[in-house]
Amino acid sequence: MDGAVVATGFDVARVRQDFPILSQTVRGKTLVFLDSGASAQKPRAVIDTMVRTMETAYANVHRGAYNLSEKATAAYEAARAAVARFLNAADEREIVFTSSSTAAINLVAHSYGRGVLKAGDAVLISEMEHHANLVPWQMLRDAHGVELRVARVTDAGELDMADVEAKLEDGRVKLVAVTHMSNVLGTVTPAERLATLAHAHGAKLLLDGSQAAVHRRVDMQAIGCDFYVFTGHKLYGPTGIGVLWGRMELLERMPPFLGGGDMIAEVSLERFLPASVPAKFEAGTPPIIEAIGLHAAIDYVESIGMTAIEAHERTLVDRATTKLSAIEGLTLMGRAQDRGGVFAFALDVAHAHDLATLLDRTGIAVRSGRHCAEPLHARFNVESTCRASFGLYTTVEEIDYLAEALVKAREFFS
Amino acid sequence: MDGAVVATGFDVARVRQDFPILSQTVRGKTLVFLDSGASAQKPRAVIDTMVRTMETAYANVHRGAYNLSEKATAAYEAARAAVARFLNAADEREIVFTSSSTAAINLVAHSYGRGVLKAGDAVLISEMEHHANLVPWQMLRDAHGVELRVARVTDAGELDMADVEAKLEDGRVKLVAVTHMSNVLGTVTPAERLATLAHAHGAKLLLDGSQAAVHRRVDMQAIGCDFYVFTGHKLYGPTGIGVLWGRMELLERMPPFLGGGDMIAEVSLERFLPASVPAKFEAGTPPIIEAIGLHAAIDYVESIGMTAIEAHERTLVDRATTKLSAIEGLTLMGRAQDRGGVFAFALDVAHAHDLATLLDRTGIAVRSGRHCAEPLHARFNVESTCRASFGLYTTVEEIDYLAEALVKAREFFS
Amino acid sequence: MFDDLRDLYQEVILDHGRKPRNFRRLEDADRHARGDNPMCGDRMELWVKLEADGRIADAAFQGKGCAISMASASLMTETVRGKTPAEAHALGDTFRALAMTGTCPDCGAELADDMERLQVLGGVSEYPSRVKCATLAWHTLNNALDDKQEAASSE
Amino acid sequence: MFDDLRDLYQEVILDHGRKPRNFRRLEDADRHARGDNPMCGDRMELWVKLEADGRIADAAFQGKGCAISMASASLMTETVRGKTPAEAHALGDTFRALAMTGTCPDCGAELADDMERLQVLGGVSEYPSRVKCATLAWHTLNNALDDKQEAASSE
Ligand SMILES: Cc1ncc(COP(=O)(O)O)c(C=O)c1O
Ligand SMILES: Cc1ncc(COP(=O)(O)O)c(C=O)c1O
Repeated sequence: MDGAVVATGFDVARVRQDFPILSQTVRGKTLVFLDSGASAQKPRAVIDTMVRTMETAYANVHRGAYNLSEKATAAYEAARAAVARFLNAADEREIVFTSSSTAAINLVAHSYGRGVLKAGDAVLISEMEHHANLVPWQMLRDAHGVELRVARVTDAGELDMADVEAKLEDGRVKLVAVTHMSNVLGTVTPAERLATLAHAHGAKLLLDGSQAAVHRRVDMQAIGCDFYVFTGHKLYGPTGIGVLWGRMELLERMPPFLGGGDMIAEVSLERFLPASVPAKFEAGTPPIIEAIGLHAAIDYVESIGMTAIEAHERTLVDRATTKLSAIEGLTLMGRAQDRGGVFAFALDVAHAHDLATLLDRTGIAVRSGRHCAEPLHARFNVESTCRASFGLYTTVEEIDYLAEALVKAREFFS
Repeated sequence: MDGAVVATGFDVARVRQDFPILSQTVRGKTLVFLDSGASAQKPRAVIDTMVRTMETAYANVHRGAYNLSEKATAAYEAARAAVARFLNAADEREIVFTSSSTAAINLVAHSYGRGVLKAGDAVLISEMEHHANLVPWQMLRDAHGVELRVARVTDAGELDMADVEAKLEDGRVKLVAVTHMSNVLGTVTPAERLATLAHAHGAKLLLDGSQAAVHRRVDMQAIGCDFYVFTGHKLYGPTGIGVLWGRMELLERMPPFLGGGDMIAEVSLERFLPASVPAKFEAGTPPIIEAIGLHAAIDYVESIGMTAIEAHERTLVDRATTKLSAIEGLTLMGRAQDRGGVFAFALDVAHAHDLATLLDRTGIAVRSGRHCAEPLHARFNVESTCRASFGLYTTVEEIDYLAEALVKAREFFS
Repeated sequence: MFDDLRDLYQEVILDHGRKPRNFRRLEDADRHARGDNPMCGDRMELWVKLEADGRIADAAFQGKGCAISMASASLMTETVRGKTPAEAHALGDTFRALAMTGTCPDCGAELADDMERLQVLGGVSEYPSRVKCATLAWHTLNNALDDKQEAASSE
Repeated sequence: MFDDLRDLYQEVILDHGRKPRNFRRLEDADRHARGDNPMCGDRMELWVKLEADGRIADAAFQGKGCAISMASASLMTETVRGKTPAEAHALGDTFRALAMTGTCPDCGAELADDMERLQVLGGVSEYPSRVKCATLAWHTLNNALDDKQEAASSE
């Protein structure tokens, strides 16, 4: 199961050594971790940075006129700057730290949704959204009288752009909120085209980059969207940290979401005056250690290089497509042209949970169920699937091993 | 600055060895960390637990039918059980993990506030609230037409119980939300009496235990309140994790707050059905590593024993009261009977920020400003204060050193 | 590759999973309940017919889910026939203990025969995330016997 | 105990902090601005009177805050008198660089005299959280000269 130097010039064997957990065994078998799409493992650089912070430079941030707090504040704000560079944001202040992608989308749904959108306006999502980019808009619809429209997904698992356009036609859609990469189908959506289309119809565009930001270089200037969210734990960073990027002029127009310390400029018992962006959206003690850990994760990813990561992943995707397609009785969900390293599949003779348990016995960790995308499973008429998703430490050999195990599993259950 | 075995039988010197950061020097001086009220330092046990989790047992929780995810899920749920024991909650499911106290109070303000309270109902807070327990209620008032009442604080810095009672009189107050311990005055409020009083007038009681839970044993059965919140980073745990405890029957009646993965039982494009408590309130990937770290913090605190911690703190409070009261030109804010280790003060000849900078030069870390309690400073007619707050690693010698430094600082600025 | 998985997926389970017994609707049932583990997607409906003296005359179910949940429901419907509701509750408690711990210290002589049949599901205790698949049927039975309206769940 | 703090709190600063110069309202001011660092609570109001040719005839302020912010405003009002707005802006930029880095590489000969007087505040660079106290007055001056209505802030 050791990785080899693959054609891309990316030394996956060396990369694997950066991740302590990968040397674990599971019930006596080498761990083959194929659930990075749910949450990625953490490189030593991230772990060490968090430890160093807690051991040498920890205090609450902002307002502290003493050395440790100044150090912690500088590190926290350096993390913001690192995220801004990572996304190529125009201004660091456009980076708002939240606790997850879910929290970031809810922030927009509450603040932009209730504060800027009006009853009668519409929000357009798609059939392939993660629940995090579905339920907040259902709540907004129910609480605020905003219409919720859902763009179709084609049989190949791509966003139906003709349907998107048709649903934008009447100009009532004021916000398009879609995934940049499906966590089930692997589909990467055409971000730039979506931005152009949305803007042409008077709508803003929010992209859920929870998956995409891990697999691609994402550039706010190039894409031209208006909001972008991602989550730290899928990008090899800690849990408890997420990011909302928004255009300055939008963030400035939005009312605060959560109330508390640090988000106010002035407060009396009668009223409060919100602080400026981004403080306005960061109520209370932020995830300090986690933001600093995310900074280390971004540095780590960039030290390898997004281009190398993308190329490595293309190799994995090609191999997985070939190998999995060849397995009798296995149905792959989604076969988009532009896709990342996420494969959901069903086996004719076994329920997804039974299959996952079986694979676990061989050391392979895959997720089973509906992957927080129940409507998408309904769309494809599938009760549940197993999902293998890749990280930058995933090897071609692991994919071969998965394919082999699936063939054997089919024999086992037949 | 080394701690000695104090009268309580609590070996503070040994305790200090558990905190790697305490051996730091600041500009060549030994660190005297007196800002634990803003955020506490982390013992090695917490740091090691987080590292071990990331190195050996990390994966996303719930839904994962494979070994690592089962391990992570078990550890995450064990953290919930530990918090339930720590608070003596009747049922583990009453423990909701959030990202902070601030997030927990906002959850109640949104979900209970908009979902259960009606326009015309009133919420009663006090003049000594942290902004986290003020601004969310102002937002609720403005958005939902709930009246916001504010109970007075006496000149001694205690909650004016007669005023509380008067404001409950007409029966329109449906929720009392007050601090269990002031982060500025150190005042501990009479929790049991508040519960009895609130209930007698048909109101529920939320206690903001962000400070109190660190200094006292807090027992949900004994207090009889309805909601309790605290935050991990002040309890020697990681940032990014907070706790809401609520009575089962209330949590069950409350609508969800944030939408996303894991908080739904069923979802179609048309509608969603919330999951049961506590999943209903934990949308998205939770702060997994942080919850597990909080568990280690609770174990650590309990290994020392809340009784010993309380006794040690009483020694510190007595010493600080004596020493600080003796300093010419120094005004202490608050002199409540029942108080914890938080002291806010102003020096006649120096602005709080200048004083904090001066103290920093001697290695002493204190906070300066209004400590997220602007209305309280207005109430006491003070522009800003310095605040020294103690942790279980604070020593009597550190307090003496602070007093000495304050005397010298006064000379310096005079 | 999967040899050591035979402890969980014994032939009996695969067989009951593929061809569950008593997989039908009982039109003249006295009791009825639904079971639902939304997170894993296991779902079932259970019908029970009672004798005049309150004993279980017949039990049948329909539903969909993994092999474990189907096999467990199938074995349960076979095992509870002829039992009083109290006996069925007790058996369910013992089965849950088995599913969670893998051992059955409480298995007194009076439960020995039944538990022997159910023992094939004991391997599930090694797979914490799957325990709830095995116990859903028994939670559903409790709700049916207690005439509870809400759907049972073992999550 | 605080000997090495004399680099920050030099006697000049303590003196200006205690008795700020030009601490008054200018009734016939041509320009006016507010400065506000809400997080630290430093707050000031600044008035500027201009000559016919646009040079600064007089500058005065009122406000409250820490010694650093008061001393900086006091020193500023003394230093900018007689300067054109462009010169005042340039001086402010240089001062901000000094406050942030502690050094003043750009201090050309034409700024040398003024910067020498302001140099006493250079020690603030070692205290990142206090830099904004030192620069608030200069942000406020910019706003006054540019006739901006919103309150200036250096946070
Ligand atoms: C009394 C009190 N309430 C609430 C909070 C908010 O806690 P957090 O910032 O962790 O949300 C604090 C601390 O900042 C506090 O002292
Ligand atoms: C596409 C997508 N969106 C949103 C999320 C939610 O991320 P989080 O759970 O970290 O909030 C996920 C992952 O769970 C995802 O894959």
